Amino acid sequence: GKFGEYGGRYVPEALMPAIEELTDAYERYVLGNEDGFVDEFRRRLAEFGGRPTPLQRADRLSERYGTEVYLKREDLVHGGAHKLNNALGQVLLAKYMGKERIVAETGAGQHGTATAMAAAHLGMPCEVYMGERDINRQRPNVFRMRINGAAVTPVTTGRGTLKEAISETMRDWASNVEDTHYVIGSVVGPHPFPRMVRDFQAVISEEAREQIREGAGRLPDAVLACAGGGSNTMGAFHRFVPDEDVDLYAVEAGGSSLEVDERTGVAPNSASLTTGSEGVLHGSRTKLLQDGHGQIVESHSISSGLDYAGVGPELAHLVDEGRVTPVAVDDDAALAAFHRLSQEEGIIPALETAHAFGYLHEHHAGLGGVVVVNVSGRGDKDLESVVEETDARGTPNAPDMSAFGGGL
Amino acid sequence: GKFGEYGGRYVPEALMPAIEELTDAYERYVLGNEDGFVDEFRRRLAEFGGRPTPLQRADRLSERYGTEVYLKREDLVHGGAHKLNNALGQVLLAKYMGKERIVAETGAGQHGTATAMAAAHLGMPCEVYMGERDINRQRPNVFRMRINGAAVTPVTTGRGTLKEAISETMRDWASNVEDTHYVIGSVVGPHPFPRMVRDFQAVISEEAREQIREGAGRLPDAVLACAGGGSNTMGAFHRFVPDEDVDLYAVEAGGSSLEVDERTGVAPNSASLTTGSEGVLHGSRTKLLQDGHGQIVESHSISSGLDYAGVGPELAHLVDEGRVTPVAVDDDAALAAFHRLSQEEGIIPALETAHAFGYLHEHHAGLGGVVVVNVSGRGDKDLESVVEETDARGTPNAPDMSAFGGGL
Amino acid sequence: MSDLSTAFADGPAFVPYLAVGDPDYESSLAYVEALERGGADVVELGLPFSEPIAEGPTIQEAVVRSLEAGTTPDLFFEFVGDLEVDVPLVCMTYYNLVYQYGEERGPRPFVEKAAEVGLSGFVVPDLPAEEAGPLRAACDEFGLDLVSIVAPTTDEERLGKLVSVSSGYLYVQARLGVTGAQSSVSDRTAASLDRLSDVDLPKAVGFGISSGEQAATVVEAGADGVIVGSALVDVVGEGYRNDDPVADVADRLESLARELNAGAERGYSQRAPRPERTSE
Amino acid sequence: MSDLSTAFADGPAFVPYLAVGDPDYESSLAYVEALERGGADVVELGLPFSEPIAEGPTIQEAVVRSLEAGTTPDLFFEFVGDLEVDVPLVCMTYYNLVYQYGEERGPRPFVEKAAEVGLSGFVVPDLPAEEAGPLRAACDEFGLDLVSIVAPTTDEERLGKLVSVSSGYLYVQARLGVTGAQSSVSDRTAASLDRLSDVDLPKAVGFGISSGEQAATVVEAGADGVIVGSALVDVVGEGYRNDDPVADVADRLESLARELNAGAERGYSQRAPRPERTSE
Repeated sequence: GKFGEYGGRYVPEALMPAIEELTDAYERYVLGNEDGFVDEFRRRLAEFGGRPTPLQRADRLSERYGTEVYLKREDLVHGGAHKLNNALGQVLLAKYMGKERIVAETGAGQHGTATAMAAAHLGMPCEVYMGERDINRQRPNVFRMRINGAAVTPVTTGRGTLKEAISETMRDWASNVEDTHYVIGSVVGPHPFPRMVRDFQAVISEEAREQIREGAGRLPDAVLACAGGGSNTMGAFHRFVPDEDVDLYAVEAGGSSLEVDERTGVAPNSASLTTGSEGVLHGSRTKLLQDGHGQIVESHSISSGLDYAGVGPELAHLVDEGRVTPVAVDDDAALAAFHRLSQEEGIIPALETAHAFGYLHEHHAGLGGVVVVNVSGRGDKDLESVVEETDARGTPNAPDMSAFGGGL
Repeated sequence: GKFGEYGGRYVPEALMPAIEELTDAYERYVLGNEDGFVDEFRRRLAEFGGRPTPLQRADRLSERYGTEVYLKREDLVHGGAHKLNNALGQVLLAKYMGKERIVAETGAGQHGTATAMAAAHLGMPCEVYMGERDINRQRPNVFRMRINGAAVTPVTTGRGTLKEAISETMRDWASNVEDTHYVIGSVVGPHPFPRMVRDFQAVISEEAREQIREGAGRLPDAVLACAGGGSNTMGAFHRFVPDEDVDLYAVEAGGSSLEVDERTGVAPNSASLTTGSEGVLHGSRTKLLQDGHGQIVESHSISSGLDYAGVGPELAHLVDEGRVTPVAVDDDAALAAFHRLSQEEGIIPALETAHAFGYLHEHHAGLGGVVVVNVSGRGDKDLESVVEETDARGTPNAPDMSAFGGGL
Repeated sequence: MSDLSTAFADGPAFVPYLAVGDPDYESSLAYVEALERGGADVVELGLPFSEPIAEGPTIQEAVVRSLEAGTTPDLFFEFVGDLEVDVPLVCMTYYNLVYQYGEERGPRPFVEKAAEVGLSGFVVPDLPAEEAGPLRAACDEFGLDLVSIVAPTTDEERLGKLVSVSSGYLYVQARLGVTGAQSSVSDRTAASLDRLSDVDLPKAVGFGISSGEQAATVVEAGADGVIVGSALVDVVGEGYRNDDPVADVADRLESLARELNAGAERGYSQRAPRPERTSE
Repeated sequence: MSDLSTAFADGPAFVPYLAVGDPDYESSLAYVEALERGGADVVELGLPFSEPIAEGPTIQEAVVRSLEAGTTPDLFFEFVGDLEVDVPLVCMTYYNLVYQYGEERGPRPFVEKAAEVGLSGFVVPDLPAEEAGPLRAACDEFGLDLVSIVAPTTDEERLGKLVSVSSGYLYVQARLGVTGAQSSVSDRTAASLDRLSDVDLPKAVGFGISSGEQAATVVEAGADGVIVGSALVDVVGEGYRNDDPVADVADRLESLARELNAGAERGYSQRAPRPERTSE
């Protein structure tokens, strides 16, 4: 359960038996395809989830940047993001394990909606914990979860974002561990979660690697993916890791600045790979945003889904090994990239995803001739924030929204 | 350009040359694959649009109804509805024709967003006309169109819904016909639109027919699709029309009642196939909701996308021929079906689509052993209306949304 | 020669348009009669349809006013009977109203009734030549004219089709777009008229003419008549909004009609002798 | 025998918990000293961590109050030095704070400092046996105890692992879930204690004990001690919210401690002689 010195299982003893049970189930069903688990998972991912997703050449961006830009269209997965790959896998696994209830945390609400959808699809009761601040930022996703029949429980501790939601979900799990499975939403948490979530998400790079060889006739020079917890990142990277000539860029949320304010305990960014240090959070040893004492600081990003102080341990390890290059894109550049992709390619990306395109915009010259960008999700959930933030920042390439004022 | 006695080209002379030019282009590019148009269209539909969409067995509905229910997942098409099939085809055709500008009307906003996406994708300026009332009912779609770089022009005449938006777009087209293509959003309007839009949408039944033979081992006993203008309906039916043992059900919006109020000129429904009479509207002879004098009445539906007083002429013809069975589902039943599909299958359908499931719920016993329902679009755009209407009607199977009051 | 062609025989024809029943039946009677006093040679009477796709905002508003006042096809025919004017009258409406009228399907009952009340012809903006057969046949049966609209985009081939189903006069659309007053005459008008010089029907130009000067320009360029709608409907609309006495509005209509008519006459007198085409 | 084991030698141990620095440094000193007066045999001192995943709402709020008051690991150690109590003290915190302390990576500097200020051991709720190696080694080096938590879900195999890295006492979690006062004792407590009867370490039961009666029940069922956190933290929290004088709050703490301690003693005296297992 380790990636170099990262990973492990730093959780209360009460959860350890469940984690051992899960590890056993992971090894038997996911790795060993016992009872045809993997076959059923793949079939449901195709029929319910809409896989495979296309790899699309971005004609207008390719022309703009003078490089072949390909888009891996995870925004087309049912629910609007790559999150279903994992949520469906875990809910199905919980069913194979005989669990009777699902809990999940959510930040932007994408994992929560994916889990609620998967739970409805498979007939499992589901409760989702979501920070109160995120509930206000991503209200349509709250409605979607409720409409899918999930309970949504607001988390009021701390700043009310993803970090607090994870802690609260762990508490629920510790209380109900015998019949409940915790569907963690990213490649974080105690082993086997980082590895298992990666395996469920690896379908992204498995498809993309085949598709780019067919489309461009060769492997790409670079793969770009935004990184919060890192599930779309690891999903997009995993099958390319052995291809040493393929550069892998994990694009983090640079927020408003890469400096941490020690006094207030706030990092105005979510760039744990770029600026973080080693520590233990939410079950694993990884790179974190923490102060000098080891207290986790409040992260920040214009995008709720990247707004997290930790990151998957495998990514931390790949960064230390030099295999993955961590980079950061700030709020303004992400917002400009959001509008650019929307106007030039007709794809409204999630604000998370927009960070990857912000990096492409600023550094395309150094990325080589064939670049794959993972479009991790669609931006419908972000419309309200985007309209507000665009207005507040005077984003230069944004359309005039004033005629339709008054919010959504 | 006729379907029996329906169809034709009832438009101002100023538009006729453009319609003749379009007919020529339709015949050469779409029917004749000149310059590889069809190949490029299919490629873009796959890579940009996300086709093919799956045909998914609905496990829980199948169990509930004791019949094999299959879902054709057009909600997974880029943009969230089948609308892109047609919008992408027409914008690409406009490019092949050397047009420099796109106009479109929109009701629920799904066709407008699809057209805005296709226009951004292909680098064409785009203006969308939308009734003021619909703008208020479907605000997120307005933002999406603007974010994709389209101009959205409110139409304030009449009741401000789809009928008025079509009229206004025809006026724009009449003014700018030389460099502008009007991307009509359904199988309505003057020839060649009803036939051309059907051909672009026929990919739905083309795929579904193959998929059901593979999945169920045989053709279905029935295909259900909601019908407003009728584009998803014709798309879902077209390839099954020659299969005489396959029953085709066009499910219209029954609104609050099937009676027309002659005095106020209002039909509290949009069931033109079920209750309408022959007439001429928006360029073609078809079945209409009209009063005794031939004035078009205001239609009504809980779903903006079905809220139209006309219907495609080919559907009118197929109904007269007895090949298609028109049925109606009222607002309440559609809303209940919306919640049922969301909770039991993890798919939040468009309110339009929910009508088809409302019919399935009430009449599943008479539909045979294998039923295909076209999931024409996803319901993200409808969340706000659904929350309001659910509350106002006290829909019995709806989740409690009160904890998250205050709208989106 | 039909009533309508006759109206063009004696110098340029002034052809005003008003929507019947705008803003109410009685006022509308007074307004049409004022147009005749102002010099109308033909009057186009609009029968309002709920989806007027060829009309700009001015006439759309008139349609709404008229429909709200309760105008129906039967009231329209009654109106024609009640009118005390002595010029030919043309019904301008959309095809669905023509098609739906009466028990029998198709345009025949509508044309029969029109003939009975003394109408001279029809303009149906959403009925191109291709779909005009049944209406043309009914017009022939009852001796009425079917006026076709020629657009700037109409090519030679389409023109032939159009002329073959047309009678009375040709409605020459001065520019692309929908009805509505404009401050200047489109450059395309002269070109359109030139293209039509061989057609053996009077050419009345419409779409955008709002002043005597514009009327003069159009007639000078070769038009046999001018059609004016929105500029007159504007007078009705303003009077309605200001709640002006009907007589005052009628006076204003008469006076604007007089100016337009005079403009047309002036244009005719300024017309250069046409070069003989055969000399080239 | 370590300090901690000794505390269990002489009848049932009463082990209260408070978060250091809640609601401020000085008050907190007074409160811990009150617990000793109330009969504490060991005190668990919470060093607040920003992500207290094993704590219920009561202790979460205490953590927030303490962090807002500026509590740091260094202040925590200073606090231990300033405390005038004569019972063994255990540091309860999360692993990241242990891991980050000092220049050198890993738990050693934290343990060294803890030994220096006179702490007797640690409870680290997010450190299962599998990850406890480095901390266990440092504890051995500096002669401190590492107290492990045994959960209701802990099976025989895990129990073996746990016991192998534990010293001082076992923290027996009375029920699943997070910390927090409950009105009744979980049925699983007796079963848990029974499973542990062969383990050669004192068994202190925690999670949910809030009254003398509950303490009695638990001890009667075989516990060697009772751990009480949230019920005491509630007293601090209520005093803070009501802005009560520190001395009053300290008195209330002392009195509740006395009740809990008395309950434990009572339970001990009511304990039935254990049946010999071998007789079955």
